[in-house]
Amino acid sequence: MDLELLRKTGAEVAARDDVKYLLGWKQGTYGYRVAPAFVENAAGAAELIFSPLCTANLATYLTLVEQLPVPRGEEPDTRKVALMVKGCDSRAVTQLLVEKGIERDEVVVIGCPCPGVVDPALLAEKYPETEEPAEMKWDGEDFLLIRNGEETKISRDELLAEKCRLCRYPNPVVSDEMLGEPVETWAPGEDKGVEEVEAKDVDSRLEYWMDQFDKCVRCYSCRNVCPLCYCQDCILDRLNPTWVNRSVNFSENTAFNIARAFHLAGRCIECGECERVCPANIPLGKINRKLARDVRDKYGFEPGVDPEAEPFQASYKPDDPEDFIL
Amino acid sequence: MSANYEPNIVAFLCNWCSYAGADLAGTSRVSYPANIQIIRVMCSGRVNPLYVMNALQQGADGVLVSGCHPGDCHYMEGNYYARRRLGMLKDLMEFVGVDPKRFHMSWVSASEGHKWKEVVEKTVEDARDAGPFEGFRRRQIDW
Amino acid sequence: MSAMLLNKEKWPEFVGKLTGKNVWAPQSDGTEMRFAPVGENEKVVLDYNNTRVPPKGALFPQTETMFKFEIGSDKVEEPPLDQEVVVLGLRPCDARAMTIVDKLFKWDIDDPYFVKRQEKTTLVGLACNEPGLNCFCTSVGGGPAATEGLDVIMADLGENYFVEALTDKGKALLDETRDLLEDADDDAQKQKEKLSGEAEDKIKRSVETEGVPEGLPGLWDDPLWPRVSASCLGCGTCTYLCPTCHCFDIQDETEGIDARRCRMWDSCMFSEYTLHTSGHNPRPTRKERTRNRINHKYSYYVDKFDVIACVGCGRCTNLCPVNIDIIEILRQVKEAL
Amino acid sequence: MTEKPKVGVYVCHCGINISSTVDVDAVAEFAEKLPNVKVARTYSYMCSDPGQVLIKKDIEEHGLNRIVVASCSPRMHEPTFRKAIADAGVNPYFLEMANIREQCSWVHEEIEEGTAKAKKLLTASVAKVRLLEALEQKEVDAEPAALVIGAGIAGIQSALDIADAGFQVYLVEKTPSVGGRMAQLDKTFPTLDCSACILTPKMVDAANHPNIELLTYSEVEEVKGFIGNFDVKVRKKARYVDFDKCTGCGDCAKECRVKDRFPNEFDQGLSKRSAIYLPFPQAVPAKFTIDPDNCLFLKKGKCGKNPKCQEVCGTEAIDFEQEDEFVEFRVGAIIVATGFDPFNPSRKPEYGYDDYPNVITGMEMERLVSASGPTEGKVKVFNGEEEIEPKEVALIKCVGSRDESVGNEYCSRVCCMYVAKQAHLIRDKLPDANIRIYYMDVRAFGKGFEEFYDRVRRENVRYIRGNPSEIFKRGNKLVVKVEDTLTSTPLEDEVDMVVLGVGLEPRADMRGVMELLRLSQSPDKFFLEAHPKLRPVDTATDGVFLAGCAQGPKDIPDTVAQAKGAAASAMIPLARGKVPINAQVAIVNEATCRGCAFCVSICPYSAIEMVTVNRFGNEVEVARVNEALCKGCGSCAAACLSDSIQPKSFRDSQILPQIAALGVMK
Repeated sequence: MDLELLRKTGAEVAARDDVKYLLGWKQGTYGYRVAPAFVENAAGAAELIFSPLCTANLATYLTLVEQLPVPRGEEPDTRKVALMVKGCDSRAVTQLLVEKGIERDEVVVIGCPCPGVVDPALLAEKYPETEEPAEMKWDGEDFLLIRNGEETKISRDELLAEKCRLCRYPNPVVSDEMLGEPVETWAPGEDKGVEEVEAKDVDSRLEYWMDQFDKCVRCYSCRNVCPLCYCQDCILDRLNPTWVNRSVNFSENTAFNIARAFHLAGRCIECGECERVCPANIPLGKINRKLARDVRDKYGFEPGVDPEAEPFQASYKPDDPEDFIL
Repeated sequence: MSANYEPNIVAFLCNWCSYAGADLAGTSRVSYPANIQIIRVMCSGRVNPLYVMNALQQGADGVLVSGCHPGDCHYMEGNYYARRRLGMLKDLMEFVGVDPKRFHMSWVSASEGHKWKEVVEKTVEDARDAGPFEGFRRRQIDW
Repeated sequence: MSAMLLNKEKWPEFVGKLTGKNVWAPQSDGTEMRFAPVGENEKVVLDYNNTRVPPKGALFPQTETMFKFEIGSDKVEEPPLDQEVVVLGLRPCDARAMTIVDKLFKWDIDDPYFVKRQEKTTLVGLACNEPGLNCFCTSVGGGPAATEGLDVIMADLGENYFVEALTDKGKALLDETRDLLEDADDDAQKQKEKLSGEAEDKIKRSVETEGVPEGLPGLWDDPLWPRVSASCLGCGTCTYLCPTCHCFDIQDETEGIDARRCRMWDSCMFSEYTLHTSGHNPRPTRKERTRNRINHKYSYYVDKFDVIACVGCGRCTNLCPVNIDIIEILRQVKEAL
Repeated sequence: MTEKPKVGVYVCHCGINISSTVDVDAVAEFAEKLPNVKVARTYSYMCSDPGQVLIKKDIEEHGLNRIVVASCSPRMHEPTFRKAIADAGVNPYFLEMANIREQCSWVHEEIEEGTAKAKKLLTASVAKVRLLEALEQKEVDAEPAALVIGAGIAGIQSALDIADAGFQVYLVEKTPSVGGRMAQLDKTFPTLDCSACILTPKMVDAANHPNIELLTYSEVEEVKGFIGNFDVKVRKKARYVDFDKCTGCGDCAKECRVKDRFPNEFDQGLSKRSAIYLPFPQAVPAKFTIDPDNCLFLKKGKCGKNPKCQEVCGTEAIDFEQEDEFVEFRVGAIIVATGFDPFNPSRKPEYGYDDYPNVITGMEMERLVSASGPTEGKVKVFNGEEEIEPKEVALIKCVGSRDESVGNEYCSRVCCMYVAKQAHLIRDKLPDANIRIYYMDVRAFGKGFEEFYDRVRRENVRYIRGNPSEIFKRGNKLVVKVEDTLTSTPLEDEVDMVVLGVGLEPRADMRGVMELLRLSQSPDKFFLEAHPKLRPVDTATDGVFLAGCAQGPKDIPDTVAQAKGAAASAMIPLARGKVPINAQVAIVNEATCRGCAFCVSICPYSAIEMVTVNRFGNEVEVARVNEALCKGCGSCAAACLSDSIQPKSFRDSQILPQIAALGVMK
């Protein structure tokens, strides 16, 4: 990725009168951290980066940012929000268009063709983090890690995030402007994580997930980070009716996680953010990918690809599978 | 599992076909296991898939959703939506380790009193096979 | 009280002696360490940096049943809370956090749940030899071998653990295991001090707190708040994983006519935390919530209890999904003052 | 906020229907302890007047504001109890019924399990009733017009009655002519009136009535909306003959290049017609139709140099360019009078219908004895070698009726009499023939039926009790193999002709109508009425009524009576000009709606639209329900991720406590 082009484009877009701010990535405060950047003017664009560390899906901010009451006599700020998107992130934008979470003319989408990002946990495990912010680059087929001025070449296979290994849309599916040439797509590998769970018998699967959900602290970061979990008032927070009790225990945690995953059936665009942010390391991606795969294989549907598509959960086909019906 | 374990089944039936079919089973004095409790909804499309999860969490050992045959929905399409949503839910539940025997869906028309009996028998038998649902059953924690 | 040594080979026996009590110790959940009750014959390994979730749950569980009752009757049942608990191997920062939380729970009235649990709990700490990347305990009144809040302090000296009782409760615990311990000599004492000094040197990050408690309220409308909170997801990671955060919610949960009133951790970062029934929210956005979090820790708490409600464990910074870094926020606060 | 719920629970014995399997007293005693329950009582028949009075009195005395009736299915008596509590000043929607009869006492045998289950069902009902909301019954205008589907005698009669009452009627018939099955019959039992003679005047009336728009050779394509306001779309199939220009002279049919080549449906295939045809001489309208499957020009694009019909038509009515047309209109009620199919005896191969030309069906016999039929009323059959006047005639009843092997358990109700009638007609034409009727039972239940049956027997027609097992050929005779069950004698009866008294079956094409109107089938596969006793012409779809054999086999007087009943019912909304709309509609919580419009995509009635609202100065899109269109199915609610759209009386907050109640009580 040409950083100069990125920053130049970013500066142009951020300077536009009809743009409120540009969402991009910037270097974090230490180690491998990358922070979302809210760039409000051309100068701010100087800190933008795009690297294998840019895992965050910025599309979540399109619906996360609060809509405040407009004081009497004032007009609401209707300027556009610009954002940089990887392939997966762009699917979130498309899905939001399908669900009318945003209108197309409310956003400026800057597409970043993405050769795949790293798994940050794996990276930190293999190459311990330093207090100095580190840099990372794509280097041909490999990743190049630069810490404390020292360069380390790391093979792509070693660190590539699972979601990227399985990615089928490395190039943004929606954009107003594309930064650089599209990357060549690759054959998505087998989803071993999902298959491993599927291969277990039903009791072992329950045991596996019991162990996982038992760890859940119900911080709701998985929900909050998800670009498609954007209800103002989540049913899982409600008390009347109570879908899930607030007490934190295996039963309620499981109910919470099932409900969360189910609400994303046919909507999840597999950006993997839920799993990345989980402080309890629950492999949420497996659940979401399992459903996404079933939606794809059994129902021939893929969310976040076609802005004109009927929402999966609000449509049907007369010949939908019904082998499970008595 | 105790030998005289009786599964507790919660069933959601659409008013126009399956509930009427269950009524017909009654009118015809067709006898079937008493383990099943019916909640009447207007259409199988009304059944929020999370009801299934909720029923299991709240003490059901098995759940049944029954609606009109495809094409027969009183509301034209509700059963098609139900089929898609509940099919996905079944996939999800199985993946997290809920025995697929605990959740069934069926099409029972207003004229199928006998089919209703068969569906109930199958549902009860399967839930009996699967045993009491412990899984993520909500229970009073000690303290 | 006198220092002693526990040979590491005797460590399993030491743990075994405590099994009459409910022993909590760091255990791996497969990927991360967390405090959990130790089952019989379970090995306890203290080779860890710190747990993701702090051990505050030992005194302030994430979900606490306050009492059980029956709908439509006067029957109420209170929890016994008579279980003796030993928390093994908690870090000095987390122990210190308990003394900070202690002030709140014993402020106007004593919180019976906290107090009863505290009475029955013995905290056995483990000094840090290898502080974490974002540790800054030394900036907020703690240290890698600080003893505040602990009943026993341990330090890893290689072959042996240095063990020292700090309170009567700690002494009682060591008395029970006296036959496994030997007296520590001066060398051991010196080695322990050396290690803790080295550990302090290894702490790379720090915050400057001088003037912050008094100055923070004056920065109410400072542009730093929207800046540092813009990317916040509004999740509960920073607060749930904070050893000093102590907010809770109270709910009645029912099953038929059986009901229980419980309290569970709550987070000021959640949008509904301050949401009024009317729909009005005095902290309508993540900006106000972030500002509150920092103010509460670094100003209001100081004002009320004369101590910063942050022990510098670094968890919020380590685990924030969007790199909201409390050290960086405090740097900007300081800059703005 | 609504006042605190005070629940009254009423457990019905239903004579011994419930109390024999459910300990009703124990159930009531149990109910008394449930939260918010003030009164719990039992009564022998809750639905009876004293039963209702009991409830009303309690409402008054105890200030009850929620009522649970544990009795039969709500599909049976929900309206009864709604009305009862409304009379006592309680909102009729503050009622919940626990179905402890159809779904409990009638299907379980042990009193322990019946009682335990009744308690659970009741607990769930009490849990829900506390959370119900008061609903308001609203009304919308009804279109003063009706659609009648099918123009046989049932459809014609219904149409005429409604039209005579002054309402517009659209009478839609699939075939080119009205008349239906009755037009094919020769004489009618037991009076022996000529069927055509009594029917044709009505056919003509239907065509000429100023309030009837007759749409023949047409099919209903689409029905949207609801009682009072059905929007109907009808496809008028192309006849390829200009309706206005055709004089019905018939020159075209005579000159058709494929003249008299195709089986004439009206004559049950016993005669042939051309590709351009009039179904039968008295057809209404008397307009010719080109059969596109057989017309050379339509099939191959070529018919000699020029199609002959076109050449000879004096009014230039032939129009090969004609296309299907669509007619759209709105009606307030719909009558389904789509009739039946005669049983196809090919499904009973042992009777050799497909093998022997002298085995014929009752319908074919009707045409054979008809003076206007293919043989001009002469009873003649081809025995495989020659055409003969049969000397030995056997008629077999219950072919395809009361026969589980073909899936029809029901009695077709008309066969006993039409077979008797046909025996009489054969006797008339062949005074010397030996006629016998094989039967299982003789059911001569109608007015004049028994007398007619006696008369036929006196006419030297032998009734032999026995259900033939096989018909085969021996020489030029047919052998009917049967056991005379009165004498236990096996017989091999040699005959010249067999008439199969075929029964009536649901129409093979009924599924289309079912799907259009959301109708159900009863176990016999005919259309299901709303209640077998009390609402025999109504259906589960409000505003849709049944007439004639579409609902089940019946003879002509019963058909006409039911047609008149259906017409009367259909006229209720038309005459009132208003219909109550469903009160249990969906409602949107606009404060939490996120505007995704999933509900809009789902709603089969287009009852939901997105509207822009001002939310504290910001314009946001939210869903809004048109209550007149919403049918309360709740499909929207199940898809709403934020639970912002909920059907009243079936809200999540009302259903989840039901689930909890059923789950907790093991």
